[in-house]
Amino acid sequence: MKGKIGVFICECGPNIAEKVDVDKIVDEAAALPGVAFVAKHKLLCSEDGKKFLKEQIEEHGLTRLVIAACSPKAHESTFMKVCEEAKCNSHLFQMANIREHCAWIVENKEAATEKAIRYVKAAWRRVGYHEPLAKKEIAVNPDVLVIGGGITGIEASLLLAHADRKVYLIEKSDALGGKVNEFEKIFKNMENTADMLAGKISDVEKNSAIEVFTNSSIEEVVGFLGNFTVTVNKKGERTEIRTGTIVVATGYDSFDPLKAPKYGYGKVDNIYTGREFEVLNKSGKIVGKDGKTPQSVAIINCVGREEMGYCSGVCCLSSIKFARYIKEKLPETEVVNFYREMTLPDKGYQKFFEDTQEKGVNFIRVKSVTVDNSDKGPMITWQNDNGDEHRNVDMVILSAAMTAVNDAETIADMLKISRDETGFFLEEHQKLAPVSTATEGVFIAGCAQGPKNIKESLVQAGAVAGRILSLLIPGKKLEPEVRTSYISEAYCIGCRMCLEVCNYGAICFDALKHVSVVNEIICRGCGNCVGSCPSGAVQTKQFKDIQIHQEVVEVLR
Amino acid sequence: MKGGILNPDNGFEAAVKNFLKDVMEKADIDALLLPFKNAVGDSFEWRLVTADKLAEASVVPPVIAVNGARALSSITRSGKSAMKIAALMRPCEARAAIELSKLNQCDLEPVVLISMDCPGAMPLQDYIADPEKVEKEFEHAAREWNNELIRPICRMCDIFTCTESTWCDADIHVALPETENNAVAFISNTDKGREVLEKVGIGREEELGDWQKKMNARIEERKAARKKAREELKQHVTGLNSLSDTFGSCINCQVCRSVCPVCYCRQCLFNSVKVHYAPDDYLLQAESKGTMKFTPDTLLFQTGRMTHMSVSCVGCGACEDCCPMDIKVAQIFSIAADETQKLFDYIPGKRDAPPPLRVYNEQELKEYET
Amino acid sequence: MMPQVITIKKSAEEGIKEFCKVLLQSKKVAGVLALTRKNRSAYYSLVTDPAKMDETTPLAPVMPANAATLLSRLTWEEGPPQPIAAVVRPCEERAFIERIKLQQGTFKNLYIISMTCGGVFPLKLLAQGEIENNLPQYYASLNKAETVENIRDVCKGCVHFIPCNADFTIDMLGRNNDSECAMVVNTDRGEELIKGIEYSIEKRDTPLLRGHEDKKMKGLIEHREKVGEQFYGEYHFGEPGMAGLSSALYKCVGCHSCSRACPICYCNLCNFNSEQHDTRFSKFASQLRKSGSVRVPPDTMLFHIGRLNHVSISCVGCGMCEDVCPVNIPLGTLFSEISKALQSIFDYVSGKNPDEDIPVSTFEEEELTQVQ
Amino acid sequence: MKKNVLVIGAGIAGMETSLMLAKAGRKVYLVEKSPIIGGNIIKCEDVFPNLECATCMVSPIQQEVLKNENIDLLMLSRVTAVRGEAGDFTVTVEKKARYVDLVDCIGCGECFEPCPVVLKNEFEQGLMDRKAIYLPCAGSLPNVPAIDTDNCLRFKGEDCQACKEACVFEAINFDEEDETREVKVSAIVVATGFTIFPVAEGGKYGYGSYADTYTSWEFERLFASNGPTGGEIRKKNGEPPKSVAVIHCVGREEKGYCSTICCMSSLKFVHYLKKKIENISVTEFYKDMCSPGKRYDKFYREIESTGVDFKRFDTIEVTSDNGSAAVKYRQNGKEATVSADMVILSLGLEPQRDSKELAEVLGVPCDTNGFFKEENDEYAVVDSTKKGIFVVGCAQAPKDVQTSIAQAQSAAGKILSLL
Repeated sequence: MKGKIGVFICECGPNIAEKVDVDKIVDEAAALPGVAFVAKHKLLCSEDGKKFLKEQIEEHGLTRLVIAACSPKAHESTFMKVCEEAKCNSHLFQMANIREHCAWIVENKEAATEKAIRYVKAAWRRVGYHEPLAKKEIAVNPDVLVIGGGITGIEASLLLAHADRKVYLIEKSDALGGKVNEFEKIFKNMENTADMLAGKISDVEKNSAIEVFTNSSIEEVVGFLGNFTVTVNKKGERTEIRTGTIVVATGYDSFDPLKAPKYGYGKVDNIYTGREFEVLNKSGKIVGKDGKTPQSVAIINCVGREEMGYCSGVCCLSSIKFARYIKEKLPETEVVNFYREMTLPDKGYQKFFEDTQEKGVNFIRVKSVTVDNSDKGPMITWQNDNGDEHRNVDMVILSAAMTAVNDAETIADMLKISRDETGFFLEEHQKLAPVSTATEGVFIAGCAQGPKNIKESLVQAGAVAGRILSLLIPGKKLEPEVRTSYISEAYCIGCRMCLEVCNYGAICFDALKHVSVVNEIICRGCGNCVGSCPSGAVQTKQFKDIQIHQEVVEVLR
Repeated sequence: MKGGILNPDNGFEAAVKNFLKDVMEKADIDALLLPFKNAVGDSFEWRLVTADKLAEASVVPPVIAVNGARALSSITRSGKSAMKIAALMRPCEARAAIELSKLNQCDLEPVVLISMDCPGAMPLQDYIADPEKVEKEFEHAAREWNNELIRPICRMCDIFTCTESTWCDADIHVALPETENNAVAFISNTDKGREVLEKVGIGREEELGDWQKKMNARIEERKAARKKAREELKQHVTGLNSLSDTFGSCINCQVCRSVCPVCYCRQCLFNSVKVHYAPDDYLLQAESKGTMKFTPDTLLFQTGRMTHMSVSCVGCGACEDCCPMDIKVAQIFSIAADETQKLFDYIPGKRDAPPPLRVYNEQELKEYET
Repeated sequence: MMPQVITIKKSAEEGIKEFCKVLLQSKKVAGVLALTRKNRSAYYSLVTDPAKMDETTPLAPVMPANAATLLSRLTWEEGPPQPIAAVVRPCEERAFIERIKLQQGTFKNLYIISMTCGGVFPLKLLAQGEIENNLPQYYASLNKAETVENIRDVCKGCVHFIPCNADFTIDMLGRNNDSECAMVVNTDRGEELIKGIEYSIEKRDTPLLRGHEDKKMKGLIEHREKVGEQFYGEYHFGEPGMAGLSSALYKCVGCHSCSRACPICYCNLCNFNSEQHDTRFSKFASQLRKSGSVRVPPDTMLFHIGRLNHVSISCVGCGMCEDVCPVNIPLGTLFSEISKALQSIFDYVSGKNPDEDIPVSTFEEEELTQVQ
Repeated sequence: MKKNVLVIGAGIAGMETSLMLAKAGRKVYLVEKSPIIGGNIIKCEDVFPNLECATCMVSPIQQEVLKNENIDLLMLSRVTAVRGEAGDFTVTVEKKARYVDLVDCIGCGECFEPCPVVLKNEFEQGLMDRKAIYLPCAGSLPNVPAIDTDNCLRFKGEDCQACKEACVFEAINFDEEDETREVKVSAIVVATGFTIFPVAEGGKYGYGSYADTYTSWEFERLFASNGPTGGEIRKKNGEPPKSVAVIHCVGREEKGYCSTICCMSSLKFVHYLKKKIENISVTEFYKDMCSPGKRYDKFYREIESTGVDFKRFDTIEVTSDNGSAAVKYRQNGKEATVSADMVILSLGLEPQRDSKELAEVLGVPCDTNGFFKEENDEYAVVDSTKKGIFVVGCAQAPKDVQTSIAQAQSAAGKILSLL
């Protein structure tokens, strides 16, 4: 056994002491080769206990440590800190959980003691095979690159720039503002968009910390959190940008109604997609292709919902907004809205809906609806409990689902981030981490993450700013995980199974040597790669085969 | 089943060779990978050759000395080249090649993979001992489709051809003469295969009714044989004890894995220092029973190898051919493989089916959840 | 000095078991490594419980693996914590000595029990369950100090059947061991070990164990030298150089079993399995352009030549390589004969003298003048 | 001055904001009125739509909050006064004594048994009892009990110290005193969360009148593995239910808004029921299926595929009908009745009862629904009408965990950027 091993057994008050014969463990441990010192303590995690631990380590010059106490979840970090204070590498330490695994669940005291002894021996044997791991520190670049100059990208850029971060804002079109540009008003308050948007855009233009690239797209991304290099292509002219984090705010596309022929888009006259109608409305005159003012308009919700398999959560409200546009400009025009489920989440929207009903808009729930040409203009056929019904209208508006942008896949590949079955970018955790991704340093916000309305997009923009500001602090170095995986060049045969299973994009393939290589700064030591490598060329520090084997051997002996 | 038909003037071997010649000329292929008898005639070897060497090739050799997939892998595994290759091999070898391509150990892009109806192969060691005798036996076996003479693993092989019921994903499959006029049929399974056949002018699709009937009949026989074999072999592999008896005579030479086409590791985990432990470990282990087999890893190796490769096992029999202790490795592995492959409903050698380990399927292995 | 001889009133095999039992009971050793053969299977056992010695068959004339490899693992790195005894054949012991020179093991806490060796049967015989039937004639020929039929070819040509560095040696050749056997204590540490063990230990001034100078043994050695060469000849390695060599190696399937079974091949990752020997696709293309025909997989010949270079100076001719070869290439004879020639150039005998360095690791002004 | 931040409410949103600010080096005062942290989410066994274990999901965050040195966690506390303006607030926090030492106590629970006072456990919706020294539920964090002084005999003048005697760690200290803290902060985040619509007993939903009618929270606890039945879904008579009616939108008419998450949690209840009880029949009564966002429709389909009867209603009424419940519902003028032996009311979300007072203390208004009012409810939702005061999570409006977290992070973002 290498080094001088110290074994400490915590009684955890009566919790362990009453159910496990601690003295017996002490005796057994003392007899183990390489064990230089054994002691028990009433409560090791207490201030007094930690002091005791530190003193003993120093006094006996212990180089490896076994602590038999509670679950590592509870106090591993506590004791690792003590190790550091006592100048004993905190990775030459192993914890044996003799409380949750023994004292609290094994009735018979002898059995509990026997099990506890095995645990302690296992930890003792394992710790002999531990290797000291040194903390790593890497300098980081605090700048941010934001992809997408829509409302979300703008908001994020402004917040970050205000916190003195250099921001590169990449927009593929020739102007900032994104889809919101097309809207005359925002539901539910029907305020003018222009005022709000124009203000933000001019703020961006005024802010010297924000460098805007219009007509630009990203071409290549290399590096990792704190040290990305992004190649931006502006009309063929390439710029290399070094940045610490990347925000994907690429927004959404609208479902193409041609993919759902039943709505008659393309064959029926005077049929508009929601976005076409926004433009039409913004032009000031709501008229059909024939230039005539419509006497009756049908608004159809959920166009593309079945096809895409999700509810965009916004279309119902846009439809109501469209109805309001019409009622404001053409009070006499009849408006009929065909919907399936009226989705009005959040506290304010039901009222918006009811007010609109009062303005005489007719809402009809349907099971399905189709649009066809007829000599009297577009004909709507809908089905509900009373069977099929028909009517003609002068104009049809299709409120289409929001979908992932068409170049989402390219972007995902470049940034090594995933997409979910809906095609939108996949968040790190669907509940707890909505704006981060599995790739550290790459964030998503707004409709790039999933369909949502303006206020939620803005919230996510703020969230991204928050995540970045609290993650990368100028001058502060990053401490990457030290229990990472590494690949033996000699044994790797380059089957790339590990690349497939790495969630963090931490492994790349060296085509020249024909071997896979782990980037230990990105690696989080999850061990997927180890499991996938048939020849054992991959190992994870602190979880090497030998370490685990030794532990198991001892437990099962 | 449809395919393009060639009417051979002097035997099907010649027909296939002519076909390959055409392929090289008309489908701009630079090289052929084929089995040849070696220089001293005591075994067979793979050679990458130009058209002029075609004559000496043996289209269906009596033994599989080296699995064709390993040959193809060693050529295409590292680096790139403009060279286009047509490779002719048995279905199990072709399937292994496709399996290896999924594991990035073989590049099929520059390869036209051609498989042929396989009457089975003879035990390698028998052939080495007495080539003439075994060659005669093979001729008979191939002519009569006599299952008695061929290797046990071949007797229970039901993917020896390419019909609707038993696919084989080589680009082109060569159907041995079964029609009265001894016609050889060429079936395309992929677009690449289709193009090639069109280029050599046998793209036309003709019905292969009676050939298929005959094959289907044999497939049924083989399926039955396999079922029977499974019943017999089960006892040898159920439970650790029977396993350790079955592999009791294993001397851990690991030739099975080094000749296995899908065991592609550079260094086997079970042949590495990772299975070496400190002397006192061994003593402690021995003490628990008073004695222990030393070194203890033979069974670990066998079961470990099984878990690593059984999803990809094509049952080519290379392992059994080479085992110095005459263990029924191939038969046992192939039966075990059936189970694991069923588990992920995965068919090794099927194109565009990713290896189970690579794909996460929310609904899989539910039965193992608690 | 007067060598001690332990005589046990039992047959040789039972005698060794008895002796090992005593060593275990008296805690002189913590474990014994000995062969166990059960009908078609044979393997080494690490025995710690004296009673379990009965299950072993230390003298079974088979070699499932060369024990030298196992001894390396058993003595890795500073040797076992407590003493261990191992019953091994002379070629296994010699191989282990070579491995020690290559830092792959140590004699520390390890005691070697060996025997004057009658050779072993090929693994095929074991696999076919033919050992039992062959045992009577095996021991018969042994008693007459003659070469046994059906043993490995290399054994038939082996002249190193007398162990040189074993701590204990059972005298087998030219001696009836059915009811009583004698074990010679060759080393001081051997004598140390058996101190305090009650046994009829006689001391005699004339060595009981027949050395190389003994007439019977001389005869056997001379006979075997001829046999070896004869075999070498038979295998038409007759033609010198590549031609002859390749004629034997054509059928190699490149499985590298020989290297894995070889006690001298100690590399973790054989150079010939390493990335350096991956032939790139483009190379095949250029080769094809040159010759119009490329053997695949390539370099199977090169592998054997490379291995000859690497191991022949230490090769002990145990014949494992030949036994595991799936296509029956007579590697054993080939390697042992070539090694014999090579070693004689440096007048070095592999595994004979632990204190003698491997020639490649030494430099002498005056060596290999003939090649200059 | 140091840019400290005050966060009110240690639910999922409050914890997230606090952690982010703390990681960015800000000192955070996290004020929580209860003796534990985690908020409403820890009432749930699983969360929709991924059906992940809620407590397992949240406990790492709780652990982090407890460990983080930049977070000053003030439990059993409430904010009573706020002076000053953005960048320079002075906040008065009144902190009740816990009487159990957070360091010395290891949460062994030895003190519960001897306590003579038996009370209904509010956290468990009164479905089980607790003592005067108590933890709301097993696995509470911090795992340190508190003494309920309104009911503890000692604080009623009797000389009881049963708990103190039972504690081998001498963690209980009756002399601990309430304190009033004044903290200076540059920003305030309100994350006080929500409570559920108080369904009237004996009303049309049969609550109280039909014994086996449960509120969503009661049912969450009924299924919780650390709950009163250890996760066994049982009727009052101890039998497992055979048929269950889940009623959506309870309280929607009254409140006049859709609470966004009830449809999904109602679907989650189906998963609970099917998981525990074989071939149970479940009927979901709903108005409009609210499944916004990229995942919820899929969840809807998945639950539907397990075999559920979905019935749309305009009006609904639950009555007791010899031993089982009769659910009478009307849609498009048509009326029908379904009988069930358990009824679950999926209740709407509403602001915390005390949010009015808090609003006054902070000097910010509430909207007509009683939620905190935003600067602009369409594009500045985490800003209150008063600079420097932010509102996140369900204190602003009903929403799911994902959106709450996003708001929490957003508020942190704005603070780190602007204040």
